[in-house]
Amino acid sequence: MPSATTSPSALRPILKVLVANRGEIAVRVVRACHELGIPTVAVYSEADRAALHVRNAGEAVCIGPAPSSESYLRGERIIEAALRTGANAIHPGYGFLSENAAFARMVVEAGLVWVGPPASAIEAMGSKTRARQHMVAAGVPVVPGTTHAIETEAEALIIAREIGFPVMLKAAGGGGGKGIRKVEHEDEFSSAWRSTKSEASRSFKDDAVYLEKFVSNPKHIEIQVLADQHGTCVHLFERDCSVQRRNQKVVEETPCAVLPDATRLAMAKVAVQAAAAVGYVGAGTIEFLFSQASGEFYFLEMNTRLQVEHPVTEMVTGIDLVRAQLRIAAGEPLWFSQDDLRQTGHAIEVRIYAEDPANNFAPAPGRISGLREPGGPWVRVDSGVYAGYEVPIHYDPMVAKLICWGSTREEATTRLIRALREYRVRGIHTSIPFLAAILRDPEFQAGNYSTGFLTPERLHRLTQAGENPRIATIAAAIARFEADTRPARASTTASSSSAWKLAARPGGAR
Amino acid sequence: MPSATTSPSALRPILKVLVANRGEIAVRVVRACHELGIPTVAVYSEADRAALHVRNAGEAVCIGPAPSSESYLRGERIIEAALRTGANAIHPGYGFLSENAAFARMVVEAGLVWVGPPASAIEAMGSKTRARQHMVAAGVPVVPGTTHAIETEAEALIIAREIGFPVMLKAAGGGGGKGIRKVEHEDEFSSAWRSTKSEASRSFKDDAVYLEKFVSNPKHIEIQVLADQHGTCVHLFERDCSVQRRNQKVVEETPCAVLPDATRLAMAKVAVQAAAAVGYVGAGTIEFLFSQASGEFYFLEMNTRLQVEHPVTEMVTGIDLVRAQLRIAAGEPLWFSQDDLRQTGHAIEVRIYAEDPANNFAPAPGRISGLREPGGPWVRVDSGVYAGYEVPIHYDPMVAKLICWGSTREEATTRLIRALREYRVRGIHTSIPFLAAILRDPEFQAGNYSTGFLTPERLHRLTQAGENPRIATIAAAIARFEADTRPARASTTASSSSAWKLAARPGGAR
Amino acid sequence: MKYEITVGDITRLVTIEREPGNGPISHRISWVEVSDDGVGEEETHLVDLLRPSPEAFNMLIDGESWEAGCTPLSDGSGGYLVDVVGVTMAVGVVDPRRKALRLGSAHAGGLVATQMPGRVVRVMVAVGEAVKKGQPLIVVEAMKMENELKSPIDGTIGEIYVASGGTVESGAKLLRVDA
Amino acid sequence: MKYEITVGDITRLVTIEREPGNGPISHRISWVEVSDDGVGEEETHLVDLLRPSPEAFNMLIDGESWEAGCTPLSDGSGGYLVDVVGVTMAVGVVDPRRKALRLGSAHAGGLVATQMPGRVVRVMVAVGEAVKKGQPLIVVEAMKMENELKSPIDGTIGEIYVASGGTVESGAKLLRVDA
Repeated sequence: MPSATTSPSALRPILKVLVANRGEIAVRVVRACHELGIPTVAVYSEADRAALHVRNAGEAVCIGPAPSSESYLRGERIIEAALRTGANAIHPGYGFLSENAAFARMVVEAGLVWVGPPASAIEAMGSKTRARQHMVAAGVPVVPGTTHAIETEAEALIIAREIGFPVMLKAAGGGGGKGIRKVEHEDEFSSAWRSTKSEASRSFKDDAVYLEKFVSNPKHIEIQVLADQHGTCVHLFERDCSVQRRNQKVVEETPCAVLPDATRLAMAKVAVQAAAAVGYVGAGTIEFLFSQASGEFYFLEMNTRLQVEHPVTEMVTGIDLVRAQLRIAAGEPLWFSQDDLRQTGHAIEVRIYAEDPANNFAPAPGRISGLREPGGPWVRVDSGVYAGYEVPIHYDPMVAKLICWGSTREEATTRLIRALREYRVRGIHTSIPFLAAILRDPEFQAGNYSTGFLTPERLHRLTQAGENPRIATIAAAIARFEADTRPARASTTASSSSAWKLAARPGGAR
Repeated sequence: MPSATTSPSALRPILKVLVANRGEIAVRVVRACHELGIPTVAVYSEADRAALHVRNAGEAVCIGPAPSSESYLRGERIIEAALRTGANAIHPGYGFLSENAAFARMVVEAGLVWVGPPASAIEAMGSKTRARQHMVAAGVPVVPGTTHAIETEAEALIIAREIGFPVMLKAAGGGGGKGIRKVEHEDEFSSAWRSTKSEASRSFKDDAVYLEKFVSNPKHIEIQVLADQHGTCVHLFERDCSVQRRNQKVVEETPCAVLPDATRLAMAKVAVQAAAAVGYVGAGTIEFLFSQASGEFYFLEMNTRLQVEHPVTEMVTGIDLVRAQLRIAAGEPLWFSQDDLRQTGHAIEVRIYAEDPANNFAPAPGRISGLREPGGPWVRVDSGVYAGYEVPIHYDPMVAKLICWGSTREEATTRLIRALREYRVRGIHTSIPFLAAILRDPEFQAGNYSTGFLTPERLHRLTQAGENPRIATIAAAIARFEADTRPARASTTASSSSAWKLAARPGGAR
Repeated sequence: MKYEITVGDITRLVTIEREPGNGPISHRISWVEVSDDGVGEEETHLVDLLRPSPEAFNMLIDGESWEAGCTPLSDGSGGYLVDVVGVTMAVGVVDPRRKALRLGSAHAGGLVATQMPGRVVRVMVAVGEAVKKGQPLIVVEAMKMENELKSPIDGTIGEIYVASGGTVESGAKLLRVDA
Repeated sequence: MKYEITVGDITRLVTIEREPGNGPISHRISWVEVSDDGVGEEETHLVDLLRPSPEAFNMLIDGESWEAGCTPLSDGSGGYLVDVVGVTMAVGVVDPRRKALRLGSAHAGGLVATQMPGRVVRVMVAVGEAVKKGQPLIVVEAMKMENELKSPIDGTIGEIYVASGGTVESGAKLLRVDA
């Protein structure tokens, strides 16, 4: 079996990159390639002809119908498209096939460069139980619990009693916040066991379940690493991703406001150890739970790909992670050392979703009738949409990410609030007001929030904020009135009220 | 006469800021205020109701007809608008009244905070001859020549002979690249003298002219300074603004690629000296000529305001200069020291004008029929326009600034080229292709270009580049064909070709 | 013109007129709030309107600069999806004359409609089947999330307008429960 | 349809058709280049068109993704201001049938028009005045820059369409010089 790094010492120039993804991350990768002077090929489903990544890439190939299972998850079609267009490398982005070891292997076997870690590293970290075994062997602290899947409910209950309730039941093949269940008391155990098993079987086609101690009110802290094909691995410090809803990250920032320097260093050291233990290459992330109460941290899992929240690390370190992925995949040794890396200032990212926070976060696909993205200093928009774009029903509802940098955490926060105030996504509901409310929350501003930050009460409060019925009434009244009294016409220029008035008079149009 | 810094030690909170400007800089200032939680008031001429700064500000006051002389230059109306709306501070931006000492004085006398240097400092630097006298007294190196206006042509000719040709004739009251004439030989002297005199009299209402030695092929290097009301002054390193056309800056970058560290430090020290010599407060810039041949540098002039190119300094130092101006104006002492400041990475700015480079840079006002601004990592857009906006004929043709940061100069350059490639300003001509051609020029990429970079030959070459007649032919053919064969209708969604085809069939529209 | 405008639980009776003359003011708007407690104080606003694009309403309201986006609601009710400083609200706009007309012909049954476009995953009932209020009837999926729609009343399934696997637009009727 | 399309000094005789069938290709375009040396080789391109907005033409041309903006030229000639990767070009588009029609009625005099909107600063001649080719006739200002327009021919001022101080649109006729 050929390894993903067949000839680690030889440079292998990347001539053209096929981006096996869609949305903002495909746009992000296309941008990095163009900055390196590398031509790009987009792939798209039949529902995505109008997607931004197709507009931005140099070439585009349709790979199948709308459902991901018939397009973005079809590895063989993607490889065929690369071979046909002369692309000699594939960047998988995140999600879809990015953590699929079989696909990584197919890419390499087709003679293409895989912009990602070796298939063996993906496999080592792909199963949560196997990852725990690797980490224990490498001396990395893991949450107390089992390192193997548990066979029977009875056995599981015995272990749960030993560890002590509450415990977490987790699907070994899970990820993305799915296949996880907290069990508070022994009398809930039986039903939780069965539903976790069945969800694991349904979602991951693998009903293996293991057990961990529940760490109360932890922070979710993760360490970004970069490893080249020549055995050098560095870390790029931490990200605090503790603002979560349904185990999905909502706001990410770096540095963590309350992490002691010694813990940061210890965590980073362990992360580099963990990556080395599986022969990691490229950009990866080691996730930890950090208990503010005890000061201890535990390995949670490793994401063997680029993360959604990679921009905040870029903003404080000055390292372009996608450019780094491409250079590493081409065989270049890392061009900086650990000592060259610094955290400068503070960066925060928010994820903008097409969803209605005031209506229990119901998905809100539809046509974006108008769009104005914020600009100015230290405001970064990684967007996958544009004015006139119809957000499709088939895929993840994230439409864009907004990232702000500031010389201090307070500066980054106030800048992000300003940028959200400028951001106009019209015609659909978005999470923008919810995100602005989080940033204004005193407990968020204090920085010591845990993954329990979004309690039902706070969620309710933060999703109901910010309406301005008075202005909405005036705008709707004018819109209706103009539609009822004016002949329909396309706007040809920014029309001021005086132009309106002239137009209303006979022969008065200029 | 009250000083602009009546009580230097007392904090004077800024409650609401009136922005006495338009275009991108007014938008920039509004953003900084909103990040500080300070409400804003825009002022606008009758031609500017639709301008972006009016849309972005919290309140807006019309101050007169389109010509600047009847609106943006009417100090008394601006002060009246501030008093009426309860603004207690005025930020002048750049241009217009920003370097008008009389206006600065009026603002302070009206009891308002002037976000700028004391009127006395503006006056000291406002006349080029007076500035030269101040600088000579402060031990700052100036270009050899006179420090006073010269009375007669005969006297001037004697001095010119002493200094040696070529010499520069300069209007004492000049600025912005106007009122400057190079005299190569003695036989051109008489006509140059008379035309400089008459231009000075016409443009600056002051026919005083002085004389400087011509420094051949210099770089234009400037040092950014920040001074608080408590006697502390720091510099924020240099900017290289040597890419100029008709004495107007086109591309600005920092650091300068070829400036020796020792010279950078010497220049910065002299800049702080120069600012101190005139009791400077706020953000200011000392411009120098730097001779690569001799390694010497000379004071050119001081701009007693924010500069167009301030963003590149912000990107490499992390200091928000507009935020700093506001905090300094409120009486805060500087919250960092010289030792805290570092240049990190590299930043380049290009100025995007509504003009036609291929047609001798003819101004190109008109309606922007479509606009897509670039995004992604380390791309900053400071724009004054939006899709549908009609660029007016009355004001400066700059529509936006594009700034990119990179960890190296090469990374910043390639990123900027990528961002320019993404930038779509439709319906008018812009300088975008010219700017991209400059960035691709090998001599620009070498970094040691001088103010003579844009020779007529290079200008010709760089303004004719990049056309793609094949794609333009296809697009125009489709546009004409669709207009000739389809019933006119407003687009309601991104329409793919298959939707078009359905629409073409009877009853086929979905 | 007069409109009844509803934002959340606030309903206002609004009068809007175009402002005559050559000044910057384009519209004059006044309203009273109506509630179970009766009618509130009247308030009036003068607006200088600019439409930078068809969906964008930039308004200088008594000197303050506000911007709202107004996109017609897909249910054809005449209302708008309005966004103000990032917050998007469904705003009901009813012409009182038309309202009187509509009430006369309104259907009394329990219509079940979808608030979002998506794909019908499962129809769990058949025409003629008796259902209880709150009983799950149909599942619509959008963006990888399944949404279960429940019966608004006790009754019998009168009609089913969609089939499993079909896609539906926002506001589409799915089925009707007869009381 | 057939069009004569001119970009810079290149003129092409273009044939464009809508592509039948249900595939992604929407248009088939072929052309020959015409010059004083005769007619060049024919080339053909297949295009999958998407219009994300009325002025934006996103085209997959033989698999390559290109985007151009097309805004009708203000002179009403049927041509477009086309931008491709930031470069904006005036592209002439002529329907050969209409061209024949137009040539018959074209005016032979020396018309002076402005290429940009602006304000007329000075009119330096009067009707009936004799002028030389290259003589400055009128000054138009836009964006703080003055632009002097010169006589295209030797002749006499036939008519002046504008007055000092007036504003003019792009493409507006300013005056006519008769030979």
